[in-house]
Amino acid sequence: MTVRVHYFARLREELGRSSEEAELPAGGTTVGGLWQQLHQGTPPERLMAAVNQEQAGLDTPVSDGDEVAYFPPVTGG
Amino acid sequence: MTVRVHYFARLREELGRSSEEAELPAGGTTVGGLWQQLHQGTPPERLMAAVNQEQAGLDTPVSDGDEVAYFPPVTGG
Amino acid sequence: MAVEIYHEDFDPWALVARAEQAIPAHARGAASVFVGRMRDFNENEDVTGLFLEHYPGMTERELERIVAEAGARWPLLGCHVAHRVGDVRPGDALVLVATWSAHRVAARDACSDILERLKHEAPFWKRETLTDGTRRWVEKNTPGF
Amino acid sequence: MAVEIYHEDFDPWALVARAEQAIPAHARGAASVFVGRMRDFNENEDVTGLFLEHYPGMTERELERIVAEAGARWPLLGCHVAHRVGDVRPGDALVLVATWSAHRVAARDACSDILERLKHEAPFWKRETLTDGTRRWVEKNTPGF
Repeated sequence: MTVRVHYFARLREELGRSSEEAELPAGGTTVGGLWQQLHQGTPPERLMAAVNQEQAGLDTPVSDGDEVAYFPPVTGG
Repeated sequence: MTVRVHYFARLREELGRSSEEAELPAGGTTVGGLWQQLHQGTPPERLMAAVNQEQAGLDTPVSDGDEVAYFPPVTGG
Repeated sequence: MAVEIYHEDFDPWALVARAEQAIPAHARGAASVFVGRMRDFNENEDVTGLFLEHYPGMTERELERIVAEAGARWPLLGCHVAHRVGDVRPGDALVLVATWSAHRVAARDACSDILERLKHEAPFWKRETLTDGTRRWVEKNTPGF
Repeated sequence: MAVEIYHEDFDPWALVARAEQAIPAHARGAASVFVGRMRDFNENEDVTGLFLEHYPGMTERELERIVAEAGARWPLLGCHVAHRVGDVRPGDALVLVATWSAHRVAARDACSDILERLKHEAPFWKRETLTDGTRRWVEKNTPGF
């Protein structure tokens, strides 16, 4: 029960890593739960996330083998 | 006391000429008055006009040496 | 800021690329461009030819006035307007409006405004030739808003 | 309908000219294009460099989704979106949105919509380098409306 977690932009620099493997608790978790598990705290304000490269919210479920990404608000264009 | 009168597009084709010289009455006239003088009738609906290459209305004065133009609604672009 | 009347087919993208050279690179920011071309259909009849008449002198003045008024309303760094006249074939470019600004909203809104005003104020007239050889003057433009 | 990510400087006008070849000439009608470039000023400080990060895979999917949703809302004949990533220099093109339709209002509104949604939904992040060598992540985009 593992997932690959990606970080982008300011978040990637502040955490000092662009990705990591995470062990899921039995029964799975959510995007917000996984953050809490990895960073021992509530997600920062305005955190954005994706599961399997689709936009996700803090309550989006995370399952075995998923690709989860956390990033700050986007600023392209 | 003469002016040069130009016609464009459908108006040019219907009148069979693209320009003509007109004699002004003493004291001058207006865009609408000049049309009446040249064509013995009130101007057609939606007639557009210019005096010295600037948009004009039927009541715009016309003076000696002016360039007057009559044309249908524009359809460029 | 330039306005041009073309009597032959012109390449709008090459023209935009050239016009952009006049804008200082450090200030360009945003470019908004509209290109209108002749289609071979209109009001469900087959149009095989198009003739565009203009009023030499006044047409250029009106285009310059429209561009100057947009320049007074939006912070433009550059503007290029080109319009075709004479006999046009399907696929040919009819009109180009390109605006440059430091900000995208100004570029976009100015481009849209210049195009709409050109269509309703600049002295151009379209005459279509249909497949059966008949000709008709286009009576009015489609609404832009 | 195509989306592209460029890791090097690209020529937006040459790209538009090429993309337009895919639209049938008899149907082109109207093209609306927006090009955004890197300026060397922002918030009154001197920006000497810009780095654009993206999320390979998701970025392309998001752009394709945005383009597909515009295609469902407006009658588009074609659309081309290009976005730059990596180290960017002043004057380089950052983003291109080009839309083709039979009608100018559809082309214009779709182009504007795709640009705004790209700015607020597609995973790209800008980091600026200032004249004193410090770097800062851009916190948010300027509003488009």
